[in-house]
Parts: sequence; C-alpha cells; structure tokens
Amino acid sequence: MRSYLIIGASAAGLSAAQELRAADPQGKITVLTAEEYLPYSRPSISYYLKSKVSEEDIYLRPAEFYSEKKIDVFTGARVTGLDPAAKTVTTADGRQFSYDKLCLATGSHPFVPPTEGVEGKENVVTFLDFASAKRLKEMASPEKHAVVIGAGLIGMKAAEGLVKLCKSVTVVELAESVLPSILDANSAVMVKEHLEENGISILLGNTVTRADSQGDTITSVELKNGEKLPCDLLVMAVGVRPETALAEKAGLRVERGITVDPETMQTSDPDIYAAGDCVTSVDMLDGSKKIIALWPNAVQQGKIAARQMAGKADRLTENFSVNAIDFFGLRICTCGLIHAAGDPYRELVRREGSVYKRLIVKENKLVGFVLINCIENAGIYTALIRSGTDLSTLQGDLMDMPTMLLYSEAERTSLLLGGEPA
Amino acid sequence: MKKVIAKENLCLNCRLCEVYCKTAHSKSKDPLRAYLNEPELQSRITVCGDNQKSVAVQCRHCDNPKCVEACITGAMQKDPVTGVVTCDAEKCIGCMTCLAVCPFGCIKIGETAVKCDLCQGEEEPACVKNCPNRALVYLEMGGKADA
Amino acid sequence: MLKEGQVRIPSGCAIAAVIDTTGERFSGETIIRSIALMHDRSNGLGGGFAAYGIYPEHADSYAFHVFFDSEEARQQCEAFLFDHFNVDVSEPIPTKKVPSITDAPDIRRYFAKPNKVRMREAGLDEAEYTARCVIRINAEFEGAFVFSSGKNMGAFKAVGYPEDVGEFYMLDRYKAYLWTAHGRFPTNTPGWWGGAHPFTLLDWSIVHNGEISSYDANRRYIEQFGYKCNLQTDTEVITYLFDHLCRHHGLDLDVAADILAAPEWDEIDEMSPDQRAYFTALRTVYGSALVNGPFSVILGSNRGLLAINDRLKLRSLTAATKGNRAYFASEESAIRVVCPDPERVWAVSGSDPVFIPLHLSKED
Amino acid sequence: MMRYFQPEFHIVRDPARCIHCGCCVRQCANECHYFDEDGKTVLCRDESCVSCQRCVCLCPTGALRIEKFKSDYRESAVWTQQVQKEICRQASTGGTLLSAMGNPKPYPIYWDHMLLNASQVTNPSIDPLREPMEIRTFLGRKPDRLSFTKDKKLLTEMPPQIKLETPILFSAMSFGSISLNAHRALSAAAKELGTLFNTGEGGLHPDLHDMGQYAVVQVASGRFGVHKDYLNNSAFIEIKIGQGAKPGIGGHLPGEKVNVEVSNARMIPVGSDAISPAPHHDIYSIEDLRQLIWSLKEVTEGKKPVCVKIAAVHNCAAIVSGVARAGADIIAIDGFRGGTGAAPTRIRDNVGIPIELALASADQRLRDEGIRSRVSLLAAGPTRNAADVVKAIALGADAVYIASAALIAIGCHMCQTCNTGRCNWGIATQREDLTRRLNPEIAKERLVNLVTAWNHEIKEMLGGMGINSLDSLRGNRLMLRGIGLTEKELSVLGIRHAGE
Repeated sequence: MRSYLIIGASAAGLSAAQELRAADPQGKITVLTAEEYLPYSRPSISYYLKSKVSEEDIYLRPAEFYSEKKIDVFTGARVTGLDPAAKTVTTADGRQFSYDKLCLATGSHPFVPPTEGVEGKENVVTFLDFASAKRLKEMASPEKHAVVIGAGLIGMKAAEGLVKLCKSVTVVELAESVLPSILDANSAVMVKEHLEENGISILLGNTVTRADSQGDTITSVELKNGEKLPCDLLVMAVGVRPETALAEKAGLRVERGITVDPETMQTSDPDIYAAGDCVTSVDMLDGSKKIIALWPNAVQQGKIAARQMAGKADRLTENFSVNAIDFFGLRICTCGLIHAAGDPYRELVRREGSVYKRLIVKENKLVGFVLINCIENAGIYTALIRSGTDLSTLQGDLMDMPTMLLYSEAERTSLLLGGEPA
Repeated sequence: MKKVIAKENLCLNCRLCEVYCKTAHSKSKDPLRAYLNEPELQSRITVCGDNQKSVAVQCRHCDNPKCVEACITGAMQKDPVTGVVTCDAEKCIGCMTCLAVCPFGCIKIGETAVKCDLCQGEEEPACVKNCPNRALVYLEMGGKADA
Repeated sequence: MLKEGQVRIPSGCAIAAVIDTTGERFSGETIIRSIALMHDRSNGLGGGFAAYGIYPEHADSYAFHVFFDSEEARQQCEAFLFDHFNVDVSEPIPTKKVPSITDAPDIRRYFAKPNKVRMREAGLDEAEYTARCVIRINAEFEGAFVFSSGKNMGAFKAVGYPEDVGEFYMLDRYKAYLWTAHGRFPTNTPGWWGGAHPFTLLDWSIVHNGEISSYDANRRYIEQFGYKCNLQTDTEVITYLFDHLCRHHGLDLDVAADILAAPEWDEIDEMSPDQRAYFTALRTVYGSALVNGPFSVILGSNRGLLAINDRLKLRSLTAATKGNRAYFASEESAIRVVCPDPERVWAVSGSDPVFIPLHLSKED
Repeated sequence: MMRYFQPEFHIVRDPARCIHCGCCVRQCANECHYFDEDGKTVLCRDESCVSCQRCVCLCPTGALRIEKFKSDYRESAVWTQQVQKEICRQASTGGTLLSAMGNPKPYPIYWDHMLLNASQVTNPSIDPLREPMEIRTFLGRKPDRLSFTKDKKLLTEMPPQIKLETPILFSAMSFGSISLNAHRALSAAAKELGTLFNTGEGGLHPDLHDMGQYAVVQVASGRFGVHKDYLNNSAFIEIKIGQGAKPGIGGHLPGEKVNVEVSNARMIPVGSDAISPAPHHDIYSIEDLRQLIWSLKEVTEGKKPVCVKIAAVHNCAAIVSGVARAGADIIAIDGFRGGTGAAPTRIRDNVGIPIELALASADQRLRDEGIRSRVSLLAAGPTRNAADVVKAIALGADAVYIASAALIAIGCHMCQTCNTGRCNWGIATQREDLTRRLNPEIAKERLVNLVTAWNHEIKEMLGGMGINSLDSLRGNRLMLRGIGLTEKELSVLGIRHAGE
C-alpha cells in the first residue's frame, strides 16, 4: 500500500489529498500543516475581517470529511527537514514521517522588507493567513489609524476590511498603480477613485522608510517623500514569496518557485511533486514562467500532482490566471495576459461610465480580458481563452455581453450537450 | 443524471421559463407575489437571442465542474449521488470566481452565486414544466457536460 | 289512430318452428301446442303461422292468401289478378268460429300461374313478375292485402292469440313438413290483421322477435332495388333483404345470413386470409344490410329453415333436434312440450346462423 | 392617412397583475404589445389586434383580456358597425375584402336542429363497455354484387378500399396555407388514428414523402405539386372542384406565404400569388371530369380510389349523382361553413348552402337512383363535435372531414385572418419565427386526443341507440328528429319532427 505525504493544507494540499483518495482508495494519505487550523479558505480571511464570514464557515470541508476520506491531517506540524534519499521528513518538534510519494504545497509567505524601527514592534501585522487575520481584527479599533504597505490584492483587501474598523486607513504603494497584478493602467485609475470614495486614502510611488514608536508600539511612520503619518496599526502587505526553503535545503531545483515539469508537476526528484503558490508555473498563453498565485490554479495543480503520484497519466492542460474580486460592490474580473501590449497583441476597449471592458487579442485568439462592472458571463470569455477559439468563427459582436449565441448552432448544441451529438 | 436539454429550433423567445424559474425559487411560489415582493429574485435560466434565434441556457451540471474547482470557500459542490451542482448560500461569499470560469455563462451575480439547482425535490424543473412549446425537456443524459 | 304502415309499432313476441328434414308432412297440431305454451309472451294482438307442403295438388301454382276489407277491394284486386295470372282456383280459406277472434276480414285464396304473355312483355322471370305484382297490390289497392304468395305454402294470421288463430284456421287439418309460428306483443293496438307475423313474399316467410335499430338504414338501402316498405315493420325489411340477396344476387341462404348478422371486425381480423377477404367484402359491399339491434328470426322457405340471432345475442332462441325433426322456439319449454326428449338442445349463438336444409324426395 | 373607423378589439391589461415580463411583446406578431423607452414597461396599441388570444393564453399572471372595441354607433339594424366598417375599408383600399375561415353569418346550423334517438325498453342500449362498438369505415367504390365459390371463397375482384379506424378524416389544408409543422402533425396523427390527412392543393412536402400512404392527395385546378409519384404515393386522390367557403372560385394563396419551401412543393416561383383558377380549365363538363377521373385511375393503375370534392351548392344532389356516374369512387361535399385560408368575404358569407341539406338531398337522390351503395359520401364544413359526426352519418354520410376543428385543437383561435400570414399560433403562416411555435409532437398528441375523444363519444351515442356498428347508423334517418324546423326543412332532411 502506497503512502502519500502532503506538506501544506490550503488549496493545493487539500485538492491533492482529495484527488489521491479518489485515485487510490487504499493509499495512506497524511497532510502536515504548520498552521493551527484544518484546511480553510484563505481568500475568505478578508471577508472574516469584514465579519461577512464566521469562523465555522471559513473551513473548506466539514470536520468529519477527513475521517470519512481517511486523510490524516496534522496541524501545528512545521516541517523543518526533508531527506529525499531516505524519503523522510522531520517536523520542528522532532516527529518523523516517511513517504513513497511526497507533494510540496507549501504556498507562499509574506515578504517583509527590512524597515527602520519596525522589527519587534507589537502593532505590526502581516495579512496572509487566518491567524494573522484574527490578530488584525483584535487589534483594529475605531480610534486607531491604520497604515497598509502594499496596494496588491492582499493589501487592498486588508484595507477594505479595516475601513469600517479603524479611524483612518492609508495604503502606501511604491508602484504607480493599485492592484498591478490584475489591473491595467486605465482600470487601475478607475478602481483607485472608487476605493478613495469609500474611505481609503492611497499614496502611490511612495513607501514607509522609518517608524517612530513609544516602547514597542509604533505611533507614527515616515514616508519616502518625507511625509509623516500617525500610525497605530501597521500592515505589511508588500508581497509574497513562494515558500521554497524546504525544497532548497533538500537540493531540489528552485528558480524563484520550485521548478516542476509544467504538465506533471514533478520536481527534480522523481518521487517529489509540488503544486500551488510555491511553484514556478508556465503560462500557456505566452509560455512565460511565473508564479500564478491563484486559487483555481492551485486546485488544478494539486489534482494533477495527486493523479501523477497515484501513477495516473493525467497532465495539466491549462494554466493561466483567472481572477474575480470585488471592492465595495465594484465587480472586477480579469484573465490571461492583461499587461500584454503592442504587436502582435491588439486590444478592444469599451468604456461607458463605471463600465470598463478590455479584450486582448493575439492572432485572432482571445488571450486576456479586464472587466469592471460588466463581468456577466465572463466565463464565456475564459472558455474562449482556454480553447483558443478562432474569433472569426464566432457570430455577433464580441464586445457585447458574451452569450452562447457567439458559437455556431452546431458548436453551441454540442457544447451544451457536453460534447454528445445533439 | 437527468438534465434539461434545450431544443433551439422550438424555442420561441417567450422567456416564460425565466418567469417560472423565478417563481419556483420564490418564497410564495406565485408569479405575481414573487415579482412584487421579491424584486431582487433572479431566474437561474437565461434566454439569449431574439425572435429569429433564441435558446435558453442554464447550468449543465458538468461532470468536472470548473466552478467547483474555482470555488474558494467550498460552497460550490457536485452531489456525488444526484450529480447536481449546488451553491451553499451559507458558505458562499459572492466573490464570483465561479462565474469567471463557467464556460456557459449560467451563473448570475447576487448576494451569493445564483445558479440552477434543477428544482431538486420537484418531479421536473419549473422551466421544463412551463415551456409552452416543449423546447425544454428533462432527459437522462450520459453525463460529461463540461466544455 | 294510425294504421300499420303509417306508424312503426315496435313489439316483443314469441316465435316457434318445427321442420321434418325428409319432408314427411305432419299436422299443425304440434306447432299450435308449442306456441300456445308461450301464451304470456304475446298480448293477443297478433298471431300467425306459415306452413310448407300444404298444397301438394297445386305445388307448381302460386297460392295467394288475401285479406279484403270490402267487396270493391276484392273486385278490384281480383280483376288485377285475373288480368295478370291464370287463376285455377278462387275460394275462401275455411275458418271456424272462435270467440276471441272477432271482425275478421274476407279471407280468400287463389291458386294461379303467371300469364306467360304479360310475363315476357315485362321481361321478368316468374318469381320477379309475381313479386312485383304482390308488392303492387299491397301498395296500391286500398283494402286488399296479399298476406302470402308462395308455391305449395301458405301463411295463416289474424289479430288474436296464436293458439286461437290456429284453431280459427283449423290448422290441425293441414299437413306440412315445415311449420313456423309467431305470437305478438305490440305496444299499441294495431287491430289490423295484415300486421301480424309471419310476413311473407313468394315462398319466404319470416317470424321475428325483437326490434332492429338499423331499420331505417336497411330500409333506405333495400328500397333502392324496387321494394316498397309500406308496412314499416322490421319483419318486412328482413324479408326483402333475404329476397334481394338470395333471389336477385343469387347468394345462398347462409351467405345472406353472414351479411345480416355479420361477425365483428375483431373476429374478422383474426380469421384466415380467405375468410377475412370473404367477410371484409361482404361487410364493405353489403354494410347497409347488416341488421343491428336485438332480434331472433326464423326464415321459412322451400329450401329449408334458417334461424339467426343478433350478434350480441340479446334475444333468446333455442334449437333442438330429434331424428329427422328440428325444433326452434323462444323458450326451451315450448320445444319440450312437443318433444320431451330431444337428442340435442342448444341456444343459437349470436351471428352463428343455424340452417336446416329440406331434402325433399323426388316426387314431392 | 386618416382613420375612418375604430379598431375591432381593445386590449385590457390589468396593471395590478402585469409583471412586465415582456412575453406578450415577443409573442405578438401584430406588434400590439411593445416596450416603453425604458425597455421595461409594457404598453399596447389596439388597431392591429385580431384577438388571436396568444398573449392572453401565455401571460403567466393572466393580466390580459381582449374585448370588442366599444364605441357605440347610433343604433341601426341596417347600417350596423360591421357593414359601415366594411364600406370604410373598401373606400380606403378599393379592393376585394379578404378574410378566412368559414361563413360566420348566423344562418341556421341544422346540426343544432336535429336530435338523436335512444333506446328505451323495446330495444336495449348496447353497453359500449361490454360490447365492441364498431366505427371502422371503408371508403371506395363497391361492386353491385358479390360471387363466391361453394366454400365461401371470394370470386369478385374488389375495387381498392380505404380502411379507416374512425369515420373522421382531416380535410384539405394545403402546405402553404398552413405550415409544414402543421402538416407533420396532421400526417403523424392520421397515421396513429388509422385515418388520413389531406395535402390540400399545395402538393406534398418532400419531408413527408413517407407519409404519403396516409395522405389524400388533392388535384386542384392549379395542379400544384401534381406529378406521377405524388399521385401514386397516396391513400386516395381527391379532385378539388370546389370548396365550401368559396364555391365557384379558385384557391388564393397570398404571395407572402409562398416561400422557397412552398414554391418547391407547388412547383411555382417564390413570392408569386398562387391562384388556382375556377373552373379547372380542362373540366368544362361532366364528360371532361370522367376523362380526368379515368386518366388518374390509369396513372395509378386503378390502385387508388378517386374522390371528387364539390362545394354544397343549390343543385348539388344532381351534381353528386352525375359525379358518381362519371366514375368517382368517393364524393366529398363541403358545406358553406367550411374553412379556408383566404377567400373574398362576400363569397364566403353569401354563396353555398348548409352541408346538412346538401348531404340529405344528395344521399336521397343517390338512393332514388339505386346507386348510393356504389359510392362513399364524405361530408364537411362544419363538423364541430362528435354529435355532428353522428348526425352526418345518420343523414347518409360514410364519413366526415374535419379541418377547422383540427386547427382549433392545435391552437387556432379563429381570428379569421389566416390570409395575413401572421398566424401567432404558428399554423397558417410560413414565417420561420412563427412556424416554430407549433411543435409538431405536441400538435400531433392534441389531434390524436381530439379524434380519440370523439370516437369514444360516437361509440357512446351509438350504444345509446342500440346500434353497435356505424354501418347500421349510415342513412338511418329514423335516428334523427327535427326540432324547430319547417315542414320543408324536415322533408329536405328526410326526418320527422321531434314528438312524431
């Protein structure tokens, strides 16, 4: 009987465990996670901050799921040693686990650049996992001023959550726009205005250079341009880095993220696989290597890694970024190569009031889109990107809200019937 | 599992399927009350097109549903027995990632994701029952409705 | 009060018949006893008999039995008769005083042969010529009614119970190889002797119990072929149907019976291809001759006796045989009273006619 | 252009019930319902409403009702609103007034003046639950007599007979006047019911080639779609001399209904008005008809009975007799209330006589001449229910044609505007977006239900009369009694007055 070991219990880890059980009903499946919690929805921590989600609801599966599926989950088990030759791992508290097949789903960790006067202070928080979200929620209070460093997904989500809890929220970002990973230039301006209207002040092209404190509590921060801001709560959300420490120590090939075969998720060690934010993926739309730190991709990679570990032949056929998010009711949906510009890419843009639609096309194929307040049926655009459909074969105007009528009748009927003949 | 199949050449673009879908998912189960008292109510089936060409589309309850894969809270699940893909309103946070990946565009924006549940518990879905031209039929399908 | 013919008088009744297949003749006493037993099946407003083989000495002449209501009716009818026929004998039919039979009309009989010259001019054979003359008399001569017109046979009928009519005509003195009898229960008082059964044409005689719902369909069919249903009785139409099918179209008696009481399509669909073709042809061509509604009918003729019931058997008819004799009656009791130990007794089944042929020896 | 008269109908929308779902907007081909600028509020205009009830039937909350447009003219028995309106319309168009369906005028409907008999006491009713009730019907020429071998083997060569499991056939409605889906439904229903549908004068659409054996194929004066295969691929052939709704004039299919499909089936150019002239320009006398009947029998090697359909006109009894002697195996008489896709209003409302009188006199004439039993008689226009069928057969018909009743079964609401080609129920139209509204599967089921229901009712009425086969009802006029009829009407119908 094969024994499978998974390090990390978030999107990729849980997906791998679930798929392993499906593929190998008898196999022994063990999941180790440093965190204190059973697998939970990390993106939901901002909704927890906004009290839209309670603690019981944040868990991805009911507790009895793991006993039912005979998956042993060890929380609070930080893995510190990995010996590929002996095929064993050791945890911080000295426990040892052996494996036939290992999956690294260690995700990412917050990147906290060294800043003068910040280390060791007690009112400095990151915002990546549930524990940090709980701490942030406890520390937030109406008389406090909050400062968030970093206007990425995490920083803006934290800021959105804190607006109702703190006296003021200021986001400081070194780059020239908010949410650079998912918005293009025009949409970023629109979103920034919307966020500002909802009580978040945003300072771009700037960052915190020094923090003044009383004892070990920061009271104010100084910015690059010399400005000073009152600060009772500092959130470090500059960015994240893939968690590759374990892999590097074990001698696995790592280029920024753990290097894997893009189709089998196998690392440089044949018995070790990796999936999720800790991996360097290949974006199928332009072949570039990048970290695709998104939930659906982690789930798909976890599934493929598991299938491979169980000796199945499934390969990863699609790998591109898809994201849907909303800030104060502003619906955003983006996909694919949103930053691609200039030949051979061309773009179709439609802006009307609060609606913004930008489609990115390459050689008559859709390779990306940014939709703001017009995200209805966005999945059809995603499907067009996934299937690489030749846009000239479609009927009707691609810039209108996409419907199944884009396809020819035969194609539509076949799609709706799940590929069976009409 | 049984699925709703749309026969395009019989669809009249009358959109009664939408009216009766809203009604079936309303508290009162009455078209008039549903429209008056629950204005935010949305149909889980959508007719696209016009009198010349129209077709009603709703969730295909795929075998390997993209939406379940993309759901960040575990709210979207495919029932292993009935095969029906449902969104648990308690767990859903309305992030619409499912909508971003559904290849058929049959998830609607709401407080939580709004999608077809095949009127589980009813003998046949409300849209099928009330289509005046039998353009919607409820048939046993092999499965595999993903794109 | 409308006379028979102006109004249709539905009636229930009793029927009986006895036949000797070898043609041995026997007195009317037997048939009278048989019909008398079913006294309660009639209400005294009609009774009658038909007898075959009673005039051996005039076997090749037509024996016309005629009622006359008045003297001029008789003169007018006799003038027509003498003009169209060579009448050998013209005499009243002997009758006897019977208390229950009152205001009898003038009852006479004539033995006659058709006038050859007139027959040839009319281009008709003997039977057709005679039939047309009889139909004309009954239709056009007010007060004259030919109530039988066959060879070596005769009908005897009146208003009264059948056993009294038998006594009135002293039928015990006649000898015949085939007797039929009828007792009538009309729903109103016809008071007209012509309306009693049997109803005859040439040597056909019919006694009939029941009422046919298809009457008007049959009537409007048969009237296409020269018949005139002026008596509005079911019996009259059935007689003409038999005469038309057998004489004009030359069909055998049992084929005619297959038309009047045809089997249902469900049965026909299950039959052999030949039978199916036979019955499908019959039912498509002669559909309007199908007799629908409850009836039991006994048809006397010189070829023998035919008993048929409606397809659904809604009227009773029992049959029995003993030696050369065959007996029919509405009730089994009416058979047993004259033949206590029959060899075989059975109920005639719906749409399955019983035909008892007569095997007359050469000299008869 | 100024409007000289008010609309015929008024659409009543109950604001308390209307949920502005827009179903009526999308379903009304006459565009009586439309959205306001906001695309949400539904409004309506009366002038183009023909009261086809499509919106009323489909409205999910029953918010709609159609009324006669009420704007009272000064009362005049002579110059009624209808009369004035017709004058106004002609004064603005200068053309013949066209309309559809059968004669709507309140002339007496004799079916409603005849009562059926029932058995009491002397002959018992026949229980249709216990006894087989036979409504099987054979159409075709019958030989005068039959001959058999001694052991009852049939010798006579029977002419071709059409076996029907019900005395009800679907009458002529051409492909072109009605949609292909309607023909699909009629043919499928005919097949299941064991009866026939009629191609009408529009030929048989290639898709329905396999249904030819269930088709009465019509040969009309326009000879549309008539060719050898069409004639042989049939149950029997019907020469259309006349049609009850428009005796004496030919067929008229407005050009906008002649799309490419119709033009292929009819072998005429697309968009051209399909006029079938009256008379047939090769039948100017009875002998010509005999030749046409003869040549049709020749081309089908005598395997197909030939029917001649005439309109019920004044001396149709004599015509029927002549047609029978000219070799017709089946004769169809179409009464002046028979439906039509398009006919001049004046002719539809004033020409022709009631089917009941025509059938009664024709049947009697054939009997007087002793040839009734040779041919089959079909009656039509109108046959509204099973009682009409029983009364028609009692008068002497072998079977009846239904068409308007069939249309109503599949959705028609008698708005009498088939000629516009905008039938909202998808029946009398060729527009693809409208024909889609008639799902042939549903229509077939409704037609089968209708005729099956009528069959049951016929059997029940037969049983009540003590008859268990249609043969015994055919021509059985004693089963009918007149009520509220004059002596003359009774004598023409050949029936007695109730109570006699």
